[in-house]
Amino acid sequence: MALLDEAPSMYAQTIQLIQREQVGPDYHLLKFDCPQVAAAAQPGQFVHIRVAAKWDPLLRRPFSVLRTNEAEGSFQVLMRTVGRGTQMLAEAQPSTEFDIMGPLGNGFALPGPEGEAILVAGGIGVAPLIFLATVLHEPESYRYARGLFGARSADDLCCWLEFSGVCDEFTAVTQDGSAAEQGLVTDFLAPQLERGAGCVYACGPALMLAEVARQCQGAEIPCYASMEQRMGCGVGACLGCVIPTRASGAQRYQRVCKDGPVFDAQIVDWEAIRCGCTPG
Amino acid sequence: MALLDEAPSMYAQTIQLIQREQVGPDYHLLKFDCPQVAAAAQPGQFVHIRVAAKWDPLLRRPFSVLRTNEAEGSFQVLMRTVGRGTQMLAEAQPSTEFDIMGPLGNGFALPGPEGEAILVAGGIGVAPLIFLATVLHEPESYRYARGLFGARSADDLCCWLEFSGVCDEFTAVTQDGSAAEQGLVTDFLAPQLERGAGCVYACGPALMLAEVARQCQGAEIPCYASMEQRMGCGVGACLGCVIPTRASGAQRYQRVCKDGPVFDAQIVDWEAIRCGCTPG
Amino acid sequence: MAAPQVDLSVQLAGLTLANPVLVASGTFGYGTEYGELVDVGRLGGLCTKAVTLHPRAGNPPPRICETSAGMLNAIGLQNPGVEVFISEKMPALRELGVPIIVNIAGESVADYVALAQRLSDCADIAALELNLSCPNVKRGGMQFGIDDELTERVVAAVREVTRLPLIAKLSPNVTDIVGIAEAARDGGADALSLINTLLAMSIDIDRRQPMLANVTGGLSGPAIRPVAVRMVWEVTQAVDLPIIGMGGITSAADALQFIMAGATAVAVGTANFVEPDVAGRIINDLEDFCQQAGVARVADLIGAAHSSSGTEGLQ
Amino acid sequence: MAAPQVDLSVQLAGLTLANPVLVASGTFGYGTEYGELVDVGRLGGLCTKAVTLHPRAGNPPPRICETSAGMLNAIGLQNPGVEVFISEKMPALRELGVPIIVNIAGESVADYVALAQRLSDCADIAALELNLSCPNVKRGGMQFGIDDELTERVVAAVREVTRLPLIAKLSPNVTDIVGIAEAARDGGADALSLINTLLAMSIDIDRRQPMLANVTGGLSGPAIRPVAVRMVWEVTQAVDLPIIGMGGITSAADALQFIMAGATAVAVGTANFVEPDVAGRIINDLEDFCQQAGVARVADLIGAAHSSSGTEGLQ
Ligand SMILES: Cc1cc2nc3c(=O)[nH]c(=O)nc-3n(C[C@H](O)[C@H](O)[C@H](O)COP(=O)(O)OP(=O)(O)OC[C@H]3O[C@@H](n4cnc5c(N)ncnc54)[C@H](O)[C@@H]3O)c2cc1C
Ligand SMILES: Cc1cc2nc3c(=O)[nH]c(=O)nc-3n(C[C@H](O)[C@H](O)[C@H](O)COP(=O)(O)OP(=O)(O)OC[C@H]3O[C@@H](n4cnc5c(N)ncnc54)[C@H](O)[C@@H]3O)c2cc1C
Ligand SMILES: Cc1cc2nc3c(=O)[nH]c(=O)nc-3n(C[C@H](O)[C@H](O)[C@H](O)COP(=O)(O)O)c2cc1C
Ligand SMILES: Cc1cc2nc3c(=O)[nH]c(=O)nc-3n(C[C@H](O)[C@H](O)[C@H](O)COP(=O)(O)O)c2cc1C
Ligand code: FES
Ligand code: FES
Repeated sequence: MALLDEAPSMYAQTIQLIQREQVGPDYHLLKFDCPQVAAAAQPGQFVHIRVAAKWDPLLRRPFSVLRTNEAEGSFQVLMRTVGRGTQMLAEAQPSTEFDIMGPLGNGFALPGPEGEAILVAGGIGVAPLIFLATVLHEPESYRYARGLFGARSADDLCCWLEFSGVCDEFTAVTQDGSAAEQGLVTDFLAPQLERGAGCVYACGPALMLAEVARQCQGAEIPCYASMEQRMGCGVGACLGCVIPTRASGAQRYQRVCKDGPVFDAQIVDWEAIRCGCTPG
Repeated sequence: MALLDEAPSMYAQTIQLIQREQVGPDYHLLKFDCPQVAAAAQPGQFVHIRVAAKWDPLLRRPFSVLRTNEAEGSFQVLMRTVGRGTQMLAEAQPSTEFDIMGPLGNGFALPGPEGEAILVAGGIGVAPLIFLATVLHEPESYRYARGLFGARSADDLCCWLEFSGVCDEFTAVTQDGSAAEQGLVTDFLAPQLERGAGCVYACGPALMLAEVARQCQGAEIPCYASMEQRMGCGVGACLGCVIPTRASGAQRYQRVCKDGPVFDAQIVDWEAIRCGCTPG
Repeated sequence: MAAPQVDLSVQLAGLTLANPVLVASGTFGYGTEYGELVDVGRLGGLCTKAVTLHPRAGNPPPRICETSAGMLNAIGLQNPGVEVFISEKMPALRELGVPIIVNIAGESVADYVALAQRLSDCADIAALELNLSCPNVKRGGMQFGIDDELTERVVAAVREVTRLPLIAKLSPNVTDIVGIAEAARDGGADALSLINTLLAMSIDIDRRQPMLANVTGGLSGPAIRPVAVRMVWEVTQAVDLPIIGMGGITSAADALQFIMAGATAVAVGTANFVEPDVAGRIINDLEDFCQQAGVARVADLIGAAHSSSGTEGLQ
Repeated sequence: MAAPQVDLSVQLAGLTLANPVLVASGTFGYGTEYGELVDVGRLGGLCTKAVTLHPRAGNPPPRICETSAGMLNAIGLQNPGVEVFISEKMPALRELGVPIIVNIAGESVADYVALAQRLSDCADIAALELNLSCPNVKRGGMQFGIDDELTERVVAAVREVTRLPLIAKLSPNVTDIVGIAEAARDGGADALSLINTLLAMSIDIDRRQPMLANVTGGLSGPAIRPVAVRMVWEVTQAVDLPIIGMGGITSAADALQFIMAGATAVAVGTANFVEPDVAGRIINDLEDFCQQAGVARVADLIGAAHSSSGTEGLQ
């Protein structure tokens, strides 16, 4: 199996949506029946969902795994409605069947035994970090976790209770001050870094990630960022989902679906990303 | 209003499917809530239904009005599942909304007071003839009606009870003999024509219509045929749905949606149609 | 706060259009077929079905078929000829109160010239759209629009005989759309219509024969939109003529893609068959978009996507 | 009654393919990315992502976006270069047990020649597919495929240095696909691949800039199928070379359109992204179709839609 381009186990199958819960004006929790993904998914990995049985909309949509329930054989995603595909999912009735591929991508590298973990979430980027915090909260893989969650407004601080519940410390921030502290989540990162930490994990808008990476580099604390890009295949075949990196000095493009979605922030070419190569 | 290319009243609106009943392996009766069409539709007219709210499948699908219920403000169509659009309609849940345009087309010219009417239906072509027979059955527009209904097999003799119930005489025929008489419906037309009639109305496959037209011409009995063609606009604008005719000698193409779907069989160029210009 | 007034008007080939949304030739008949389903008076303009010098019966059926997010047509320019057009169609068109753009098609340069001459005598025609791009006829049609010398020649010949604004409608079935656009400009066109349909075909696998009696037909609808936007974008960069952009427009968002790519106006075609009042909806939504984006005049958005430059890549 | 055995094999450029269903270049990586999701061994053949002489970083992101029944891509030929391809990708490709068709792209005739020479030394390559049609690179790429002299020149030059079967992959972005196909034949191509993507673009109206960093990209998927079928049909009539048909294939019905239009084999591209095992499903369904239609050999269906002639029209 060494031939398979180090393919980890991934599945393609037709599964049922078993629960749909609206958890904010634009947010839904979707639960799917899928023992394989439930058993295999790691924090940071994603599933690639075909939103229509026919060829329109054409491409699959990627969503991070929010949590798994191995006993029940299910997994959940937290979804923000932004366009056509997410709209269709937001309206899907339980028992509707969907084709999924997953779990895909590399997932977060768990922190070493030393030091605390800082989890920085922006908006819908909270999804994979809730999964990560849940794992860090379990006795066998316990690490002290400090959560930071920023969003535009109270409406977008979605699932903050779930997030804070699995963090040892927790700070929430909104840009408009409609809930919790006012400001950008990155405004609240410096004091956390000053206290020291073993590792920072971040997921959210590209500009937020760039700022997190900058601060972590200054503080010399390792940082892992989960990146987004428009996707075709989801498995590394089409080269459609790349971001610019500079691993070992050389500039190149790496695939979010296969080499990521989690990248060591040090190798991401944040300058190029600031120029606008993230999905719109 | 004379400017409007003699447009009869037609409506475009979003209406609800209020009842869906499977009436054969491939057949469904669909009832829609739509007072306007219920009030305006004449036998032979059709509605043009957008099967998806989005642009896929792209084009609308035409269906004859099977019956109207003015009191209830509803109308029905009898639909045979053949491809993607009809499949979607066959699976639609009551209360689903559809965009429709209608009633469209010219409808059957009612027979003069003299003579009996013969109604020749082939397969799904029974739909507009049930509507016509219903009208001929009403006291104020009563004409003695003899119905002939042919289909491939018993399964396709769909709604034959509804049809026979509104005819004064009735003959059913299947090609495979799985029900009623065996043969082609046109095999049973000659004796009917010999008895004389005021007018023949036919709807069904093109080759059947051509044969009905041939026999009627021989018997010198007026014949009206309801034709099919793939449709774009449904209102006469795109010129996509034509059939070849030879009105007053000159060959030309006329629009099924606007100049038809009902044509005087004498002006249809059956030779050209036999060469294969009907939808597949 | 009352929403600020948005100016939807645009200038095109000497015409002032109340808004940039037209209906495309061949998809709206002669303006009356949709009856009361459409408030035609709201349209920015109406392009008629192609008119030829003599009546044409058109192609045998089947003439259309559906494809993925598109349709094929091979109507073959069925029309009653210019004389009947003037006597029987123009009176009703005139009443609509919107700019009438007459789409003309010929088999020879002489045909186009004769048509232009005849129509120049007819009142209330806002402009002529030269259909150099019909893929569905044996003679003329696309043959003009795929050759730059012929394009220039026919436009120049028509230019000599009419003062009506001339809009050259180009075929997308070419290697170099910019070259053809330049030829139309050099011939004296006042504006360009981009694009006509893509030459295409479909096969009925059960009957093992082409879906259309004409074998090939023109592909239109949402499927072709990205090709059309690209051509508008390319031509805008090279040729300083206003463009009517079309191909697969179904929404204000689609229309804005064309406008931001450089089109001054847009035309809605196939979508009319599915939603007769789609142009009216687009006009409303364009106004809303401008209001929300704080854009005072829709004309300010023409070519807006050209200003930002692409990201620099590696190597 | 046992269903009769259907012979799915086809002959193409001296190769015998177990069935006519390949996967298209650039949509199946180097054969291993889909892992166990696909039984690659069942494919009729596999076309690799384009290989160039030197490594290429490709275009900046965003590189793809969705359109109506289609997608745009501007990957820009990202690949590790021919040496790494041979040392790191070929070993795994070899193990798959299906004909491997290596897609090559150059910026000059010399590049194509050097690539062909280098790959001719490498065992287990079934054929070379000359990508004369990539719309997403500044130099080379489509520039070859839109010019018949260049097409003939590059094919002839490669022909001289290799005994591998040569498949010329043509660009649809041309006025006259038949002329280009004839040039490829005259240069010595053994087969043709039709079609690569249509040059297209999309605009992000909120950001007022192109959706792709490269501005334009190639349109693929169901949207382009009717254009592709038409080109296969036209070329079949004029050029006596086997054709690999592609463009928007998602089902056996789609594949059969290409085969009945004249293609000897077909390739599935974009659909792999949506349904990784789509080729396997198509192979099964092709077999079923033949069984039900009483067709003993799928090869008997090649060009089947050409036999019947179109209906005669009026006038
Ligand atoms: C690795 C990864 C994990 C993700 N996890 C989540 C999650 O847990 N919850 C969640 O709500 N969203 C998540 N997203 C974003 C989500 O995939 C998009 O919001 C979604 O694809 C939008 O689809 P649409 O049809 O509604 O939007 P449209 O704008 O109609 O989509 C058009 C196309 O653009 C792509 N696209 C649009 N926005 C994005 C985006 N932000 N990122 C990538 N592709 C995009 C779509 O996939 C589609 O191909 C994730 C994205 C990635 C790459
Ligand atoms: C005036 C008229 C009245 C009709 N009345 C009825 C009716 O009462 N009940 C009924 O079941 N069917 C009726 N039909 C046929 C019905 O319109 C088609 O069966 C239906 O459009 C098939 O759609 P589809 O998506 O399932 O098939 P697909 O094959 O997927 O359709 C593809 C395209 O071909 C067109 N098409 C396919 N078959 C036909 C056909 N036979 N006639 C016209 N267009 C076709 C479709 O509209 C669509 O544009 C009528 C057709 C016409 C023209
Ligand atoms: C049924 C039909 C008939 C058409 N007839 C003409 C015509 O007569 N003259 C012309 O210039 N274009 C004609 N066109 C092309 C359209 O005007 C338009 O350029 C093309 O369809 C692309 O726009 P769309 O995708 O919005 O339909 C026709 C298109 C269709 C679908
Ligand atoms: C993401 C992507 C990458 C592609 N890369 C190549 C390539 O490297 N070489 C090539 O010849 N064609 C390439 N193509 C074109 C496909 O091989 C195929 O010709 C085209 O996509 C049409 O088929 P489809 O509609 O089934 O995708 C690529 C297509 C896509 C979508
Ligand atoms: S989505 Fe295809 S390589 Fe990542
Ligand atoms: S469907 Fe458009 S003219 Fe009949």
